[in-house]
This record gives sequence, structure tokens and C-alpha cells, in this order.
Amino acid sequence: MSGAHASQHPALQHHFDNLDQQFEASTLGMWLFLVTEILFFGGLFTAYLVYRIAYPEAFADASHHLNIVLGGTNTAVLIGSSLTMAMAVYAAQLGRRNTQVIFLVATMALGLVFLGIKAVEYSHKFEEHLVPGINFVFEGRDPIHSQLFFSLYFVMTSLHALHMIVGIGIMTVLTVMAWRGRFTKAYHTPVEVSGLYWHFVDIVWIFLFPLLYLIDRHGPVH
Amino acid sequence: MTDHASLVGALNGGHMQGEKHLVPLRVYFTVFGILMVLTGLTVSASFMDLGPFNTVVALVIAVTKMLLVVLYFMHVRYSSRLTWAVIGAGFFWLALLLLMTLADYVTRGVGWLHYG
Amino acid sequence: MDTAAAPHSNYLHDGYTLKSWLLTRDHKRIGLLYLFGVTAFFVLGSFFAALIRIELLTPAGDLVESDTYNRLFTMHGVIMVFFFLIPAIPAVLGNFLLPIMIGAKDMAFPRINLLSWYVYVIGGTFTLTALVMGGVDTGWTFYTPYSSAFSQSNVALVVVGIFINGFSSILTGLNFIVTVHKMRAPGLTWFRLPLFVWAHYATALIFVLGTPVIAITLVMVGAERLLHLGIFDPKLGGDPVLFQHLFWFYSHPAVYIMILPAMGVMSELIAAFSRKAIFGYQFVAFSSLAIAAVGFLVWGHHMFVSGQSVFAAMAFSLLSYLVAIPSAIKVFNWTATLYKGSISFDSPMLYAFGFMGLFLIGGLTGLFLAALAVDVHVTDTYFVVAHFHYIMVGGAIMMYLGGLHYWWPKIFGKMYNEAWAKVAAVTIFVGFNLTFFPQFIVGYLGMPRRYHAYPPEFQIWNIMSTAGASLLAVGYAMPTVYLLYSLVKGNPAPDNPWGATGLEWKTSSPPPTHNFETPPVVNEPPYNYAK
Amino acid sequence: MAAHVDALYFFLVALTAFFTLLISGVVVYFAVKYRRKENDEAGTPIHGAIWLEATWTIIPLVIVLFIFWWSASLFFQMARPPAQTLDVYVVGKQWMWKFQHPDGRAEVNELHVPVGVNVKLTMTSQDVIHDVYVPAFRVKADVLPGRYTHLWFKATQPGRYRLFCAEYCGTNHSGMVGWVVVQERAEYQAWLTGGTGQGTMAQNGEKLFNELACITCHKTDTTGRGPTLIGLYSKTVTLDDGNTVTADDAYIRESITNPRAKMVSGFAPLMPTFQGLVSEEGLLQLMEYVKSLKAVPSNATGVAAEGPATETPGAATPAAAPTKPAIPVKK
Repeated sequence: MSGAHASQHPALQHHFDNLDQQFEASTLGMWLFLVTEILFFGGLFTAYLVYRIAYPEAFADASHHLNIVLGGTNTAVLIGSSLTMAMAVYAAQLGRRNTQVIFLVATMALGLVFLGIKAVEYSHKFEEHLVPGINFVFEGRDPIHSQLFFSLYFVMTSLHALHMIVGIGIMTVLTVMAWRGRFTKAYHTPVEVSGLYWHFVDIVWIFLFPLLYLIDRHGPVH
Repeated sequence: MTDHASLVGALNGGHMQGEKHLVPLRVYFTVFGILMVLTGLTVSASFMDLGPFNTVVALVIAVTKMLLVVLYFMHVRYSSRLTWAVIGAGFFWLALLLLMTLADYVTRGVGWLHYG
Repeated sequence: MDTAAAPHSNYLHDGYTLKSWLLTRDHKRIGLLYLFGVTAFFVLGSFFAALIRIELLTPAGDLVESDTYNRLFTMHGVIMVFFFLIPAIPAVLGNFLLPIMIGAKDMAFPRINLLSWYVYVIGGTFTLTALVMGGVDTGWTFYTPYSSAFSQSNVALVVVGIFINGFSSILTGLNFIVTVHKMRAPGLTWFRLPLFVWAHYATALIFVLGTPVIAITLVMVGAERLLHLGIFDPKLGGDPVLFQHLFWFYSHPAVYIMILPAMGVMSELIAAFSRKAIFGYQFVAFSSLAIAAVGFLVWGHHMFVSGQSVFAAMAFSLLSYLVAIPSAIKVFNWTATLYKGSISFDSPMLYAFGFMGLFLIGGLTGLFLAALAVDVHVTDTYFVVAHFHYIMVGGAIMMYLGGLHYWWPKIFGKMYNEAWAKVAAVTIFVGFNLTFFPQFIVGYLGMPRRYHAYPPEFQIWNIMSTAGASLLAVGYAMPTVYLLYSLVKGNPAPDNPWGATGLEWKTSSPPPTHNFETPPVVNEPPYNYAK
Repeated sequence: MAAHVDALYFFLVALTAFFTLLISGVVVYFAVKYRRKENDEAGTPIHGAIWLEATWTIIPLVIVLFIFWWSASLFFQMARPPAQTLDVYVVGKQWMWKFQHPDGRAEVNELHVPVGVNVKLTMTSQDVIHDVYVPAFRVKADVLPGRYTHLWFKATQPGRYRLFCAEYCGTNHSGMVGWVVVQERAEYQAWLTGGTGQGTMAQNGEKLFNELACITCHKTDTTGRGPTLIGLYSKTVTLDDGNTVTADDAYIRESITNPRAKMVSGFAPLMPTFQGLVSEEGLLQLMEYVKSLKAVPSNATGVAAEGPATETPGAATPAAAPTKPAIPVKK
């Protein structure tokens, strides 16, 4: 053995040789988890792709009923939260406790703003009778397949929102840990790894926004 | 970004956590700025009639944004080859799922092969 | 669990309370928790199989109602596939052995490892709850729109159960990959790894890349069934064939989740009982990766009559043939390993010989199903049922049992009765063939699967099959008895009863809590018998 | 066709037997010859041979590519219905098969066809996925809701052949079975005309066309609010977005159930959906009616290849070789 236990750190788990190995393992683990997430959302994107190619008009008509201002704002909010998350990791890397806490809280706040706006959008959809299965009335060229669009819209955005909620939960734990000074320059693996997760959720939205909100906006409104 | 070389060097060699991939702040802010600009761009592009290129433009912009987030916010630019391989595998398998499923749908109505 | 082990103590003596087991983070104990779980599900699944075989003794559906029968084969499939076969070798043997084989103290993420077992138990609980409430009748394949709009059974509960259980696979796979990458002992390069580890690494790739797709697919089925969000139901504008694409994207590679670890066990057994390095080590190792990768490209061969396009069917057929090559390479290399070996006939090796024969038939009959024109005739008949049982029961379960016998002395430190073990291995082999070979014939004659009642001309084959199944049941009952007996009265096992190589045989039987008294350093190639 | 499938099938049986016996034989031979004689004996260290690996990679590869070529070319023939076919329409529902012959006779769980004639089934389901499977003919195809699938065969011997539902469809799946009754042509003709005067499918379709008031808009001339349907079938239609579409079964079905999805150029989107208002059988009858609306009145009803007398192409090809029914036939 390399005798790496010389610098025993309290956060080092017994089965690792040193913090580096532990950090690399955690990062690799998170990346593998994100790969599973890619394929998890991938199933939805497959359904979306197949139906969008089959029923382009129905998807365009339906897409025009989404609110581009709210969707765009949410995109900006989420990108902003990615920035604050990156700053939180940066602060952790430098071992700055207060900055870390501030940026983690900011990330959570932006996440909550996103969810709030999403809730407003959902309530509009209820009012506009655009919720398949519960309340769906649609005037368009191809209502039944526009309904398909809204099914996918709700499944995709709600699963994305669920990931946001989980992310905010993780942030809460991290904030408490950071506040208690658990992260140092030498050990802040949880912050880094959770950051990867948060950015991934942002990336999903980066695709959802144009795919759901921006279909054929120049085209005629039906 | 002048100190990349030393950063990458520190990364690949033996290193202490905390000193590695400390990306300069201005990189984060620049990336954030570009992401916001691209968001505006994708919205305005969707209001222009580009024919079939509307979808292409939207996807190119989305992929660019994704790459920026992955490379800088997620530090992949400074990560090991293993990380690159893992991410590559993820997207490759996603492509398999999308393309092989699509292979069925796009060939369903072709000529007399319209079997179903 | 982090307390240092006393000298000469082992992981079994590291606490005797229920809590010391249920909160353990020791991969060996987690492996045993899984052993308990998969055995329970195997017994349950076998019970349903027995009822199915008894029902099919007569052409008229006279033992149970058709609704009951449909629930029987569905629950048999769901339990055997998701709660027995998929976790069996990886989560029991893989969990126990993988860290030891690479000289690590534990998995990379011990808590996640324990979590995966709890996730498995919770998923199983949902499924059992559905069972108690009357079961589910969609077939394990959950084809839409039957599952999402028509079935009157507990589809949602089972779908939730399988969804949750999927995370157990994902977490196990993730743990395996990280462990193999980051936790290998000094000197243990990739080409010094046992082939068991290669096979489990390949399996883990499928866990990670495939399982999420079945998870999201089941979410969509659930959304359509519970919330009437149209996705697959044609009445709501959807395409039911899309479900089949998404389902088989995972569920075909899932077959390789079952067989790849079995191939890994096979390589260990052949080497150990021939006392010889595996012939063409690198080819066997890479063929595991090739199977895992190409296995993702062939799912459409389940859908040749489903209404998918002829072009897609052709592409999937061609790719299905390509995946046959790495399997063939493995078989040839195992055979060549025997050449000039020192072959013993200990009970694990008997399972290995049995596996060879059954896997040959199972694999070669796969050629029939990849052949478009023949598949049209035999798909959805008993031919398919026979084929996949040859792979999953003849292949995976034979090696699960072979591996269990091989490593039993290591796991529990006890020797079982070798004579009984030999009798059991032969009984299982004979019983298995009697059960499933007639199904090839009745399938070719046209008997569709999932039939509660069937035309009288098929009866003779079904009687044979049921007769074979009773022998098979006796065969499976035997190990349960003598293995359990060995725990009480068995002779203590030496550290290396078979004279085998591999790090697991260099530590004590059973191993200490942290696997090795002194962390191992590897400085020799694998299967180095010619010292 | 069945004989061709069987040829490939038995080739594969021979191949399987050959390799199973070969490898098992080698394994047994090695196991006996190299059995352990001394307890501490080790095997001879042999690590591999690249030429052997190459051999057992390339030979199987050649074999499987050959099988692929054989099976795929056969599949092509099975997938493509011949030009001249006797059409029968099939509706599957939990748990029965309904067969409609174009000129009227409908039957349940029994399908009468003449011997030596190419029969094409156009199939759809009213509920879940079913599958028509006639083992003796080696044919099988899923029957999907919301869509038409096709299957064709040529029976070469009179008799009764079992028909199964091969895609699990719920409670009474194993009861969704029937018979294909293959008759000599004269016998078949007699059966066909022996119905109770239900009228042809096209006639029933016309009745439905009037009952549903389709006639008010889709007139026989160009004065209607909807496009005329005269001579429409299999023609190319220009849509309002400039695309074109062939007026095939799928298009006509969609135009009835989801009329606004493909709007014909020059017409307003006035037509309501008839989804749920017309049964699957009704849709097929309407389709037959549309098909019968020929621009230039042609011979007979316009239903293709309905007269068995004209139906002989290919009868002398190898495909017509007598099929030995694999299933004992009950008379």
C-alpha cells in the first residue's frame, strides 16, 4: 500500500486510501448517475421526437399555447442558478464558509423562483383547459395529437420540476453542513458532486425550453 | 484563462483537492453571459421563418449551451479522460435509443415495404 | 461496522443482532441479504411456475380460471425476471466477491450498496402487495394499450414496484463500475482481473445505461393509466408500438444482465477445475464488453411481427446475428481451456458442463428467432418460451447454482455434502431438459404462449414438460436442504478448498470484515496455475 | 411459402444439432482424456492462439451472415403482398375475430378462403393489440388498434387450419381462436353466395355514407363543401400546406377519424371528427365504398380480384408446393 493514511482526514471513509481516491470515486459515481439521468429523460425525448416528426402541425399548434415570456424567464432564472451554484463550488474550493452559504442559498432561492413560475404556468394550463386526461379542450388542426404534446409537456416538465425539488432538498442539507463548517479547502466533495447534479437539471431545461416552447413560432396561430 | 496549463498539470498529476480546477471567476461570468445571449438568440430565431432550419438552429443553440455548462460549470474541460468517456457513453447510448427507434418510424411508409 | 476485526474473527462474527445485519455496510453481509431476498422470490416464482405446469396438463383450462392463469404467468415472469434473475448473480455473488477479487476493503459506496438492497426490498414489497390484492394480468411485458387502458388488475402497483426496483439495479451497477475503476489493489491491472470481474463490469454498464429507460417507460405507462395522459394509447393519439421499442431497449439487454454474470462464473469454474489459464483471456474479456454494447442494438428482434417497418426489422436482424459472435467466441475458448487441463469433476464443474450444453442449445436456437422468416412463425409460441428458459434457467440459474457451490466454502466457511451436490446437479440438468425441450417442439407445431387452454393435439408435449418440471423441482429442492445442513453440520472449509487462484482464495474462509488481514499486492497474471 | 420457411427452419435445426454435438463431444472427450489423476496436478499452461481465435470468429460470422441473407430474402417475399389478391378485412376485438368479405359475407372466428388463391388480410383492432397466427401457413402479424396491418398467404390444400390470437390480449386470450376453412373454388363460391343477403361491404358503406350525412358535403361532383371522393382511392392528394399524400387505407381512415390532421387544399376545415361514431367494421365498409367510387365505371363492383376465376398468377410457382399441415387437422 502507498501508506496514504499518513494524513488521516476525519471525512475519509475507512475503505479508501486517501481523500483523492474518495473524491474521484464520488465524482465518477455522480457522473455515472447523470448518465442514467440522460437515458431516463432520453425515453421521453424519444417519444417526443417520434411524435413531433409524425405530427408537426399538432405540435406547433400546441406549442403556441405555452407562454414564451414565462418560459424564457425561467430559462434565465435557471441559468442564473447554475452560475450561483458554480460560485458556491468556487467558494468551497477556497474554503470560504460564508460565501459558500450565501451562494447555496441564492441557488435555492432561484430554484424556488423557477418552481413558482412553473406553478403559475400550470395553473394557466388548467384554466385554459389544456390538461389532458382531466380537462382538455383544444381548437386546432389536429387536436388529438396536440393532446399528445401536452401529455409529454406535463410528464417532461413535472419530472424536471421533481428533479429541481430534489436538488433544493440537497442544497438545504449542504447549506446546513457548510454553515457548520464541514467543508474545507481539502474536503468539499459533497458540494462539488451536488453541483454536477444541479447543472445537469439546468441542461435538461436548456433542451426542454426550445423543444416545448419555441416550435414554429413564426407560423400561423391555429 | 492564462493559467490553464498549470491547472491542468496540477489536475493530472498528484494533487491536493482544493487547488485543482479552480476556474477563474471571469470564466464563469463570461459563460453565463454567453448563455443568456444564446437564450435570447434562440427565442428570436424561432420567430423567423427559416423553414426546416428552425429546428436545426434551436438544437444547435441548445447543444452549444449544454457544452458550455458541461465544460465550464461542470469542469469537464479540466477532467480526466474517464469522465469524458462516461459522458460520451451517455450521449452515445442516447443517440442509439433515438436513432434506432426512429429507424422504424421513418421507414414505415417507404414504397411497397409499407408492411404494417 | 467500522470497528476493527479481532484476530481470526470473520465478517459473520461481526455482530449477531438483527440490527448488525440490517444496518451493515459490509458488502459481504449485503450480498447475503440479497441471497435471502432472491431465494425467497425464487421460491415464490417457482410456485407459480408449478401451478402453470399443472394447469397445462390438460388442454381444457380446468384447474384455475383464465384470469387466474393470466395472473400466474404474469407474476411468474415479473418475479423471476425483475426480482430473481436480474439481481441473482450480480447482487449476491458479485456483491460478495467483486471487492475481494480486486483486493478492496469494500465497495466504493457501502451505504449506497445497502440502500440498493432496501430499494430492492421496497420494490418487492409493492409487487407482493399487488400480488396479495389479486396480482396483475398484463404479462411481464406490460404491452400497451392493454396495460395502460384495459387491464382490470393492479398494474399501477406492480409498475411502481418495478420502477423502484430499477434503482436497485442502477445503484448496484454504479457501485460496481466505480469500484472496479478506483479500488483495485496495487498491481492489479485491467488484464490481471478475473473474468468474473470483467463480466460484472460489462453487466454494470447495462444496469447503468439500460435501466433508466425501462424506468421512464413505466412512468409513462403509469401516467397514461392513472392520469389518462395519452402517450401510447391509440385512442388518445399515441402509438402502442413506441412502448415496445422503449420496453425492449432495456428488456433485451436485460437478458445479457442475466447471462453475462453467468458467463463470468463459467470462466472462473472452467479455469479452477481445469487448473489452467483461460484460453484466449483477452478475447473472453472483450467479448463481455462486446455483448454488453452490441446487445443494445438488437431489441427490434422482439418486434418482427409488431408492425415495425421491414427495413428496421432487417437492420435489427443483422445486428442480432452479430451479437451471436462474441457468445460463440466464449464457448470456443471455454472448450479450448479444457485441452490439456487437469479436469476434476467436483460439483461446481458439473454445473459448468451442464451450462455448456444448455447454453449451446439456448444460444443456437436464438439463431432461429433472429431469422426473420422463421421468427414470424415461432415468435409468441412455446418455441420462444423454451429458448429463453434455456438461456435464463439453463444458463443463468445453472451458473448461479454452480457459483454458489464453488464459493459456498468461502462465504460460510463450511463444506457441503459433495455426493448430494453431484446428484442434484445431474437431476437439475436432466429435469431441465425434460421440461423445456418438448416446448421447442410444441412451439414449432404452433402452440401460442400465454394460453390457458389449448388444442388437444398439443397435450402430449405438455404432459412431458410437466413431468420434467416435477423432476426439476426435486433437483432445486436438494441444494436447499444440503446447503442449509452444511451450515450446521458441515466440515470447516479450508481457505482454498479447490486449489484455485484468485484473491478470494488467498484470504480466510470466511473472510475477515475488511476482507484481508494485510492488503494484497498483485504481481502475477490471472489464473496463474503453472507456478 | 410454408415449405420455404420450413427449409430454413430445418437447416437451422441441423446446424444447431451439429454444433451442439460437436462441442459437447469435444468437451466430453477432453473431460475424460484430461481428467485429473493426481491431486496436486495442474494443467499445461496454454494461453491462447490467435489463429484459432480468428478461425472461430470468422467461420461463425460467415454462417450467420448466410442465415441472415436467406431469412431476410424470404421475409421480403412474405412481407410483400402480390399484386392480385383476394381481400378480406379483419377486425379483432376482445375476444373474437370478425372477418368481412368485400362482397358481403361476414363471419366470426372462421375464415373461408379458396384454395390456391393469394389472400390478403387487412386487419385492425377495436381495443388492444391482437395477432393473427395461422401456424399451418407459417404466417403471423400483429393486429393493432388505430392502424391497418396486412398479412397474406396462399393455402395450397383444402382443409381446416387453426387460427390463434398470438398476442396476449387479456382474460380470454386463449379463447380467441378459430379456423381457416380452405375450400375448393366452386365450394367456396357456393359458400360465398349462400349468405343471408347482407349486401356487399361497399353497399353497406354507401348506406353508412348516407346515414352519417357524409353525402351532404362529399358530392359526386365538385359542388360540395368537401372534396369529391369519386376516383379518390390511391390517387395523390395535395394538402393545404403544399404537401402531398397518397389516398391509401391509412389516409382515408385518418380523414374520417381525425379530419383536420390533413386538410385537402382549397377546402375549409369544417368536417367534424367521426372518432367513436363509426365502428371499425363501419370504417372498413366506408373504405370499401370509397374504393368502389371509380372515376370511369369499370367492370363489376370495383373490388379488386374478387373473382376466383381470374385469380391464378403464381399458382405454378414453387410457392404453391403442397404444404404439409404441421398440425393434425380435425375434420
